[in-house]
Amino acid sequence: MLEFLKKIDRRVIYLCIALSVIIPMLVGVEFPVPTSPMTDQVYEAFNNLEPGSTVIISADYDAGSQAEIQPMTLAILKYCFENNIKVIVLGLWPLGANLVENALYNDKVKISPDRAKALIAEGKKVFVISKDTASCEMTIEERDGKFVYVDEREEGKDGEECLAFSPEDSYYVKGVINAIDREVKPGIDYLNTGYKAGQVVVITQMLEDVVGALETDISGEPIKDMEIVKGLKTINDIDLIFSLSSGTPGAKEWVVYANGKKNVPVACGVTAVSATEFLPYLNSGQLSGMLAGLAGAAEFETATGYDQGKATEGMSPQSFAHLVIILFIVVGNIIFLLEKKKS
Amino acid sequence: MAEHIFVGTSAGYGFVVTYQNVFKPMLFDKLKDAGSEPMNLILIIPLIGGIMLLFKLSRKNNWVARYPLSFMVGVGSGMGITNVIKSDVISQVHAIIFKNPMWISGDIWTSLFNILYVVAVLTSLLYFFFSAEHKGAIGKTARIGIWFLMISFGAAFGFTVMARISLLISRVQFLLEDFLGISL
Amino acid sequence: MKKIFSIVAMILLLGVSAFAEAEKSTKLLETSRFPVLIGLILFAFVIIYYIQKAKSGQHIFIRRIAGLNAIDDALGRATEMGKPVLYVPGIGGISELQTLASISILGHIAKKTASYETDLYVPLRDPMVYSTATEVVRESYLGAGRPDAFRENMVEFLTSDQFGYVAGVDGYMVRENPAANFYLGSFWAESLILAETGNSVGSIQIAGTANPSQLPFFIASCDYTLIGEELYAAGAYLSTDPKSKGSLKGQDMGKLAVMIVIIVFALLNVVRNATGMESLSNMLNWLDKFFAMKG
Amino acid sequence: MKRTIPLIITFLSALVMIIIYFINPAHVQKFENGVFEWIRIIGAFALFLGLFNLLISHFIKVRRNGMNAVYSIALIVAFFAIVISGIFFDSENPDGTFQFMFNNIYRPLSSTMFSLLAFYVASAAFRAFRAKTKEASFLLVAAFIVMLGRVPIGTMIWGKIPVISNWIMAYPAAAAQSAIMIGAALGAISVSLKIMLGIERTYLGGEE
Repeated sequence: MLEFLKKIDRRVIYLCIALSVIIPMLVGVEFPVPTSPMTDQVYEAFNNLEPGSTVIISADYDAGSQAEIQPMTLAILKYCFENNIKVIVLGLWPLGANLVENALYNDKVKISPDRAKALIAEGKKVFVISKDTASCEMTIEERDGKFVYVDEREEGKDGEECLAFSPEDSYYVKGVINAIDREVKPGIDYLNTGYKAGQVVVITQMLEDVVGALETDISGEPIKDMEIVKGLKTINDIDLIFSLSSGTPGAKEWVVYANGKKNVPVACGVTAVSATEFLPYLNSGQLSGMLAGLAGAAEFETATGYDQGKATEGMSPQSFAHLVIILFIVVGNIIFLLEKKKS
Repeated sequence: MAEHIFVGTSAGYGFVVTYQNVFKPMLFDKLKDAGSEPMNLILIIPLIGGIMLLFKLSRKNNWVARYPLSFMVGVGSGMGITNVIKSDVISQVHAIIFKNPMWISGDIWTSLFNILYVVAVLTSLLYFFFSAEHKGAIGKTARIGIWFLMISFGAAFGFTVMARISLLISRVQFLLEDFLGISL
Repeated sequence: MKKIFSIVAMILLLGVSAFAEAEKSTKLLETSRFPVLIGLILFAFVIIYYIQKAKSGQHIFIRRIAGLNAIDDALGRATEMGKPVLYVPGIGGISELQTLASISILGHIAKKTASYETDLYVPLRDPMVYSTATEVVRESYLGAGRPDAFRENMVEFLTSDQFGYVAGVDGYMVRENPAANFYLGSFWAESLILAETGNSVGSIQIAGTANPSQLPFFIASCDYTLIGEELYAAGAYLSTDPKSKGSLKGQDMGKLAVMIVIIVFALLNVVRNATGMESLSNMLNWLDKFFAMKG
Repeated sequence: MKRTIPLIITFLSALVMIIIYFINPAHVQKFENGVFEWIRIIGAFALFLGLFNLLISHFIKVRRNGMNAVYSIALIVAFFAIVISGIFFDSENPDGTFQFMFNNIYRPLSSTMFSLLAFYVASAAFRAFRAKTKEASFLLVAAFIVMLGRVPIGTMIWGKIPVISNWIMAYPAAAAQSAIMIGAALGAISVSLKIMLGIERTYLGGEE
């Protein structure tokens, strides 16, 4: 038995991990996600903002960490726009601001069937992923009082109308902007200023002159006459800075330079890898909250009442994979102890 | 192939973005306005500095790049010194002493936990103290420090495992949903 | 040189204050930030003092890091087994402090492998680190009196691609089956892959990094791990440059000061909270406000 | 000359930045922002350095290597296509093709490599993560609690697991990290001081 366990092929281990992720997804196990104090702090920080407040979102990440950070981006944008909070985006990493732009206009945002019906009534495009047809990007339409979608891809079913809202299907819209009730106007409610070269210097320059440091929006237009920046001078006119951070420059620099020098509240969403490094800042209050990895994103989704979120969906495979890994460590150590006894 | 095209594209993109975001608004547009705003002419200095930086590519004359480089490094370290002292030393020590005091009357648990916090900080700092041998009382205290450090590394370990799995989950979500069109 | 520096500094100080004085409408100085000034002056003084002391040739005591014994043991084992030693100095650039510390440890290890006649292999990811490492290893072999044992291909540049590099090192481990693997320097996601492969071929593994996210993997899967600052200290301990010893000592004194401040004031705060003594309370409240630095 | 003047520049610019920190921003704001603007402009030139290196290395590959030259040519062509279209023709919107490639090539590519690490974690968990010493056992136990406490299944196994996990993060882990942070900060400050005083000058590179 011992010999057998010791010689397990690594491919068997790989398979176990793959299955622990795939099976819970296919079976659709769902867990309620309880929140943790760190996430509650973030939620409080957003919840305490008056409607009309301005938040800076600093997109300090790129595609390598989008798996953990992008769900946070979606949930935060959604919360801000639903609650009438103005959002100014900048990126200290070259591709970060693009990812936020994607979250707003392109990424899949899942919604509940009820929400889908409401959005169709508003005239927005809603897509369906259906269990029967194994293809996606099908738009739902209302025909003769019935919600239908047309399946054009599958062979033999060409152009066939299917009845939407069977309980097994799931629904999504493209971009946060389509998932909310309000109309979000660029330049008034939302401003993406794109990548800002200069790393820490961008932050220090923003302390006294936000508009001057940001200067242009993502397409190169000057921002100084836009409505969203009216009355905005120093960083103290910003109500909260949220850094979506996966390295340097990122949340650490915002804490050290923006909070350290001007006492502006800074909160962050970080990859789980770097989460422990920020614990001292949470303890001392230099950070007003932290979302740590996919679990942090899921907890924020729970806190804001968005239960179709991508992060929440990921929590059941995450749970099982953790169990499997713990099991591996335990078995490995039992073998180790038994062998030590033998010799 | 796709990767190479992408590297080329994103480098080009970086160039375009920097042009639109730094060179055009901060340099060229302002130099053009120099007629009405003579102070803008001063921007010729960083322009020259930037060009000097490019001498780094030259084997023979790369010392020219040292001038702008030393300016950047100097500003960076001068700025870093003060801000890091404030955020990572003084604010930390201040919070340990005043924000989470070791004795809060009526709240024995928080008091105990805060005492534990102070002990953990002190013993961990002692572990990284290299001017005295780890023998006797110092050695024993530093050993307690290493336990606290290990617990914190354990937490980091748990978090890192979580991060790796999250990435796998996102890949699987993509494969199942976007590629195979399976509703999850 | 120093005179020039100090004169210019004086002029500048005067200049800046005069410039600032021109607008009298608001206060000139950010008095709330003075604690930083105090900290900065004290710390700068300590650092410079110890560096000067080290430079003037006085002995600076730094304890021998336990990890160095582990390194020597591992080298001894490799010699007994007649198998090669693998040294990975991280994937950081030459300007990274961790890399520099690692290079000075590499010098120590190369001296030992030279005198033990054990085979050494150092794969590199950064071209700059590659040329420095080659020099260091060559000099160590020369210093140990075995320049004949040095071969150019002991130090090899693999590729600058992160995972490509790891694949190369992994391949070496599986082929050559080294007796001892050293991973000292700056590591990222590859730490786990290296440590696991090394473990599967049964090498003794000694690691050290200051990247907190990678430390846990090394601690759990290697035989000995230099944690964070221990890596720098080991580097300074072995280094011939007195400045690194001096500044390490200065940092130690900084740590000592922090510890004393925490102990004294945390205890005073307890006394205040327990007794409610008024004068003490006033003093601590003032300090609390002073060091909170909320302008 | 080649070394002394840069050292003086470093010293002075660092000193000015330190002095400015203690002066009310109302007085020095213009000056400070001027400095930051300079840094951003010079820093942007540093980007050229990287680009030149990239392009030159691929030009060399094209000249040397017949087989793989196609890749390098593709890289160079892609670079110039974006730059020319971005600056000269379509200066309003550099996205277009870029955004398409970003979403369909880069985002999937860069996620894949790291997601493979999950498999390594599992295999290392089985073969390498051993409680060899008391210290390593502390680490593994803390890791178990945090791994369970951060995901919903922890609550189901035992309601107290998340509580313990949060406690670990708020007290022992945060405290130890705080000590590491203080140590690292002192190290960083001493390096900055050494750079400022010209004791540490590796950043200058090269010989005299």
